[in-house]
Amino acid sequence: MSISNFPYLSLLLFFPLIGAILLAFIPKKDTLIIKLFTLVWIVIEFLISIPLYFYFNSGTYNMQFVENYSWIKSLNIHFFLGIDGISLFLVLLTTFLMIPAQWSTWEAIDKKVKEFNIALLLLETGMLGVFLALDGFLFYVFWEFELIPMYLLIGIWGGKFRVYATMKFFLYTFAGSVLMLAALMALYFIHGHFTGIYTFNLVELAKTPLPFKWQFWLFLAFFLAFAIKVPIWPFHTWLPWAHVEAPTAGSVLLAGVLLKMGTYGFLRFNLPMFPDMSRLFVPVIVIVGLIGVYYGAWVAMVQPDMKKLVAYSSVSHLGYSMLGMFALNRIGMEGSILQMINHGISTGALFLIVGVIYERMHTRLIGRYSGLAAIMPAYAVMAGIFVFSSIGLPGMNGFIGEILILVGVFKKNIWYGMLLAPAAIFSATYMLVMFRRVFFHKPKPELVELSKQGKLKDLSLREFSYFIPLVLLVFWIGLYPNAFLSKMHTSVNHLISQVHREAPAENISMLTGGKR
Amino acid sequence: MIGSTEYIILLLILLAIGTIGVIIRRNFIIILMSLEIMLNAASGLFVVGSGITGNMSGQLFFLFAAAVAAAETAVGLAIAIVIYRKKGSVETDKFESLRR
Amino acid sequence: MNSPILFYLLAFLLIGSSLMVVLSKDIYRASFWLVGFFLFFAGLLLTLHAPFLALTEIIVYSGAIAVMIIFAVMLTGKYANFELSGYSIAGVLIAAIFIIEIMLIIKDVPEFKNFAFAFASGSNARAVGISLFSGYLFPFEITAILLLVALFGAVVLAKRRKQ
Amino acid sequence: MELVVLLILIFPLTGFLINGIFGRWTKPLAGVVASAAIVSSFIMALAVASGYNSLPFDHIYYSWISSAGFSVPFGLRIDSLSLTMLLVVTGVSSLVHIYSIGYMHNDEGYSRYFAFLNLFVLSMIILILADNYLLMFVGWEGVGFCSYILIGHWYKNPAPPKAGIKAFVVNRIGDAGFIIGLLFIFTHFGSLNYTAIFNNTSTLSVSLATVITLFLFVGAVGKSAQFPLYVWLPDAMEGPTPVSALIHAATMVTAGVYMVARSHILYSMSPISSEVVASIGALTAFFAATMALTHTDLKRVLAYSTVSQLGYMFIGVGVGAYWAGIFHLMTHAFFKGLLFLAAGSVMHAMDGLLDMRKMGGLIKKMPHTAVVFIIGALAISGIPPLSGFFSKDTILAEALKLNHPIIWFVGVVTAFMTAFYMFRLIFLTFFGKSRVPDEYHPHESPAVMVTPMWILAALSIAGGLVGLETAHGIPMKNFLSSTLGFPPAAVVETNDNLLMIISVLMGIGGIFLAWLMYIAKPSLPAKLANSVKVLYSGCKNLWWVDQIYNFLFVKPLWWVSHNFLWKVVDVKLIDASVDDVGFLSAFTGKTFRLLQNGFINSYVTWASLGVVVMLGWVIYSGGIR
Repeated sequence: MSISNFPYLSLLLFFPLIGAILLAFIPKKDTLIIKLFTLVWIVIEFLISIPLYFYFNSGTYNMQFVENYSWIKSLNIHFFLGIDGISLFLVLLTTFLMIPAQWSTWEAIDKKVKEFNIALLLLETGMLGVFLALDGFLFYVFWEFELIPMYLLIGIWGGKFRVYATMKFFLYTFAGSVLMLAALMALYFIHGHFTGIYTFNLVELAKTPLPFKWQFWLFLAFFLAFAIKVPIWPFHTWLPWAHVEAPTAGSVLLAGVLLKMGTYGFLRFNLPMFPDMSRLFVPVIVIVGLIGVYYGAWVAMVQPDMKKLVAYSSVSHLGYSMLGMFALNRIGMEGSILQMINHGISTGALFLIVGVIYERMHTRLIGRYSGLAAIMPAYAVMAGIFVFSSIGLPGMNGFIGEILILVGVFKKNIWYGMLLAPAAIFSATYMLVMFRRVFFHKPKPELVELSKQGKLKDLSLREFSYFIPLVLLVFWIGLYPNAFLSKMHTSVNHLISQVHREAPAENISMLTGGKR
Repeated sequence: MIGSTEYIILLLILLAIGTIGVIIRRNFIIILMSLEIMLNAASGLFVVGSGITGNMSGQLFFLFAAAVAAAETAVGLAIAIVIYRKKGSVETDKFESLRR
Repeated sequence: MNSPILFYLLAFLLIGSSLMVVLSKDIYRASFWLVGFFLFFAGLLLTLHAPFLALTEIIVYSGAIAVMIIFAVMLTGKYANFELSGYSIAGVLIAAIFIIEIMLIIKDVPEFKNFAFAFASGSNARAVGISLFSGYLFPFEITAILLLVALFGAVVLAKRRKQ
Repeated sequence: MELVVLLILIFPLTGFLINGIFGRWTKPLAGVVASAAIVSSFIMALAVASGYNSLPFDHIYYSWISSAGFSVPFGLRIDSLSLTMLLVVTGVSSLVHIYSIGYMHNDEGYSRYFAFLNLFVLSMIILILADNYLLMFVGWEGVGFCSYILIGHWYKNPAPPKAGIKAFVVNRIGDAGFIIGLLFIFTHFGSLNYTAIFNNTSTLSVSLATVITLFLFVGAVGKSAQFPLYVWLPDAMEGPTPVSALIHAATMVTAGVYMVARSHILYSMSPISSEVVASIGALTAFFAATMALTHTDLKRVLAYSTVSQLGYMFIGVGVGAYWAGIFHLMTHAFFKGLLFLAAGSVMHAMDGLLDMRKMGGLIKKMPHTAVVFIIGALAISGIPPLSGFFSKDTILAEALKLNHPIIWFVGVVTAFMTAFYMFRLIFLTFFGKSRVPDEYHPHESPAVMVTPMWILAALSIAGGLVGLETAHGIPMKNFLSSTLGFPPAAVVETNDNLLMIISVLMGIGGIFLAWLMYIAKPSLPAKLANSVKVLYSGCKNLWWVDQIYNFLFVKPLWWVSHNFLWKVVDVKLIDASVDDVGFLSAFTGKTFRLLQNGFINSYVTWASLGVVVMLGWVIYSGGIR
């Protein structure tokens, strides 16, 4: 590639960090310059990430734009960056979602604006680091690094119970990632013991599957760490809290990107490195995933608080993504990755929608609203688009992901597919019921007189402008998904071939009693 | 003939008595005294040890222990005096400001 | 020198004096018993053929430490009190179990009937001096500093503030 | 040719975009723009129809989804079946659009209404012209979405949005079944394309075919409001009447019939599922007719009659006479659309009143609507020479010929009931003494509403001729069988004109009974009602189906998820256990803090306790040796 020797990814990675440092020099009080500077910086970051898409060679599955400098020689840890079909779109999603996230908080955040924006930029570096790092240790460093700004975002600028929520979020995820650290170390030594190469290099580690016994424990440890992050059903209770208390930008990024790290972790660690276990654990994960899908939908149906509703819908959507992933076939996998991107866009947008009225009315309770369509028609249309995109209306992005996952799961096992298909009914119910309660019926008297006082204005130009790119993306994926799918094919094929490898014969399969 | 076991048993009994002294008595000075007994018993064991192994370091250790005991008692008593001056008594249950 | 009678006598005296220190109502009497204890302990060291140590014991313990304690006793008022702390039952119990455990353990410790008192031949002081200044010179220096620090500490602590 | 076909799609799309985005500014013209879009699309359809001998036309415009092994192109296909549907859909919708200009005249959601009406027609056309099942599904859900929006058009009052959600969710239940059928097809055939599937059905076992067709039929039941999932159609009457006319009479609800007809090869391969289709059709026809007997709301009666007529179509398609089903679909689109538009004009005149008990003798005030209404009623009751007679009679004849006597009998009885409730409606609203409360002053609707009605009336009359027995077979039958294939030979020997006489008699009998009860002796219905008390109240309360569904499904699901799933499982079990872990560490911290109580004695006690315990452990583990 023409720009192969140019340290492209590290520029992409550290550009926000530089922004954060420069931001420190701007005086605290002129907030407009701070906001403007951050926005411009984020937009430049997005522009930097766009060539990634065009220069990406979808022919080969191995890593591209690779940068590999040795970092800690003694432990053979490298500063190893690279992307492939799987992480390409997650990186683009991150840089893309940062723009509406930051732009939506121009009015919302008034206290400590400078620190807020610095935290946002640090968060961006952390997130990008997780998706770009190909060295286990570096992955872990960025995995922890992005927790801190998120902790601050929720903790300082959050809602009433922010301290409880952020503490819970931080400790819960931290417990998972500590487990992951232990597993990483174990992996490092076991892999070294069996193959003589002591390395954290993910590509290297994925080459030789470990004996069965070790695979079991390592898979379990990584599974737990990522299950908390995804979140998979039993480990999800931190999500509604974190979302309810997070500021809009925090929610958008939390739902849009942070949750994808969990699923991405599965794609980088669990599936390629522990193939036998991934195949063995499919029924377990399918059951948990199905519970997650239905549980998320049903519980979302009864939530009084809009953000909690959308949070539980994320549990449901990511349950879909997990099912697609563990169908262990190419269609399901591509559906799962596309579902991650769709979820990032539609749920991120839904949080922006909730943010808009939260800014005006300072309440998220559905009961307090009614008949907004009459008062804010443009807002109602925008909300409608994203509600229907998250339901999976054909012609929009949600549908493509769902169909691919359904086909993948169905190919894997007819019964799983048949159990999954009716879930779309419930995902429609809770969204439409919320939509009706908030937007239809006569507006409440207090809303009417609020709009008379000019408090309930329709979408301002600023707000309108950060929704437009999201709407375009929703319809672009809906009508022409091949722009995204074509880039994934080779990487997904490689991953699938990795998952279906047999572990070396000498490991007597502990669990299946040697019935291999 | 007196073997090493009798010595060890004696010294350990003394150690036990010293411990009882520290635990039971409420008076800080008495605690210091019983502490001295314990220290003495312990260093005695060293001497017996050096007797068994024939290596001189045991006895030397007795000397060092003695020096440390002296230093420790000095500081202990200084504290006792300061507490007495502040609290008016040397009872251990009086000074429990650490509780809160 | 190490006839059994002497040993048992000293043992009895030692246990007696230490019990008196621990259980006496009056601090005064306790401090005197403590001095006695140190002296009997010096005797015990003699039976262990360690005359130099016995002398150091007399000088350091009964000479310096006991005197200090008596000073402290006088400074802190000498009313007699014999209250047991809240943990007395626990203390006695623990000591009893401790002693039983020693008995159980001690039976497998090898019996050294004839103490090979290698240094019984030459003078104990000489042997101590040689090894002190050859192998243990460094600890010796450190102990000196320790004593100095303790000295300053005690003085600074006990000095009467001017408020 | 490709461009022409694409234009059929592009016109409604542009209509939608213009009205949708620039709605506020194009308010007065919205109706005209929308109707122009649909009419031009109709003209394009005619252009395609003119060159119909070059059918079937199949063209792939771009590859929509091409994931590994699952490639779905955006391809359109026109053959005789989709051409008929296309003409019916675009024709009727253009008439409805023109009618709506008048009907929705001073509605403040004017441009939004026309935008989504155009989008609806677009999705319907996609559904019809799709050349693979997934694209059909796109149209399938798109139509559901538009019906949700259009039913909930007057979102200010509470009922329409609820009805909209009910429609969308019930459709979604059907769609779930449809998707599963679709997945079965894909896993077996490796592609969703019609031609690919229908060319190698030999590999398909009968049992798999039955499974596929049954699941697809679940989708059809959801969409075409058949027995278990019909509850949403009567509620859908909350929407504006032209919407009901277009969506809930002519186009959307017929999608299920079209789908079954389109996959006729699969259905003919599995006798069980066609039996299921026919019997569900018959059951729904009869059941819905009973509910229409006693209803007093003008539009609801028509809604139940639609459900019942759809039952007829499914009988036709179920017994194997696919062309008869489609033929009835076409004629039904004409006369039912007409009836709804007429009902709309009555409603428009009585500004929103629908209760028949407050009407009567309107013929004097609304002659056109009345006459047109009567024509529609005659057509639906199957009185020759109108279209209803031909299509319904053929279905019944085919049913009997293909040895489904019970279904034939149910069909005949339902025909009698249809005639009865239709003319009950006419006598109550248009004849007899006027019970109109004085504040209403009904007047004839404007020309822009009446003309489309007259056109539809003409079609209702002439529509049947296509099904007339001519020298070389029935033109409609030959035309459709190029795609649907000829129905199997008759199994049971019947003589056709006897059948004709029976069905005509049924029609006239129904009319006479209605005349007897509502004009001659108005007291008769009351007497009859309390003589068969239970049956009457059953019909009156629509057999409590809605209440049963609510009681069995909606309420428990809501209760379970609220009290159990959320409050108990989520909050108490999982969340609480996470907090307990936090509390645990806090608790242990608290207890050990108590140890630091400042007493030296306690410290030493604990320390020596430690020594004792360690010694004990040494002893326990075998002493020093």
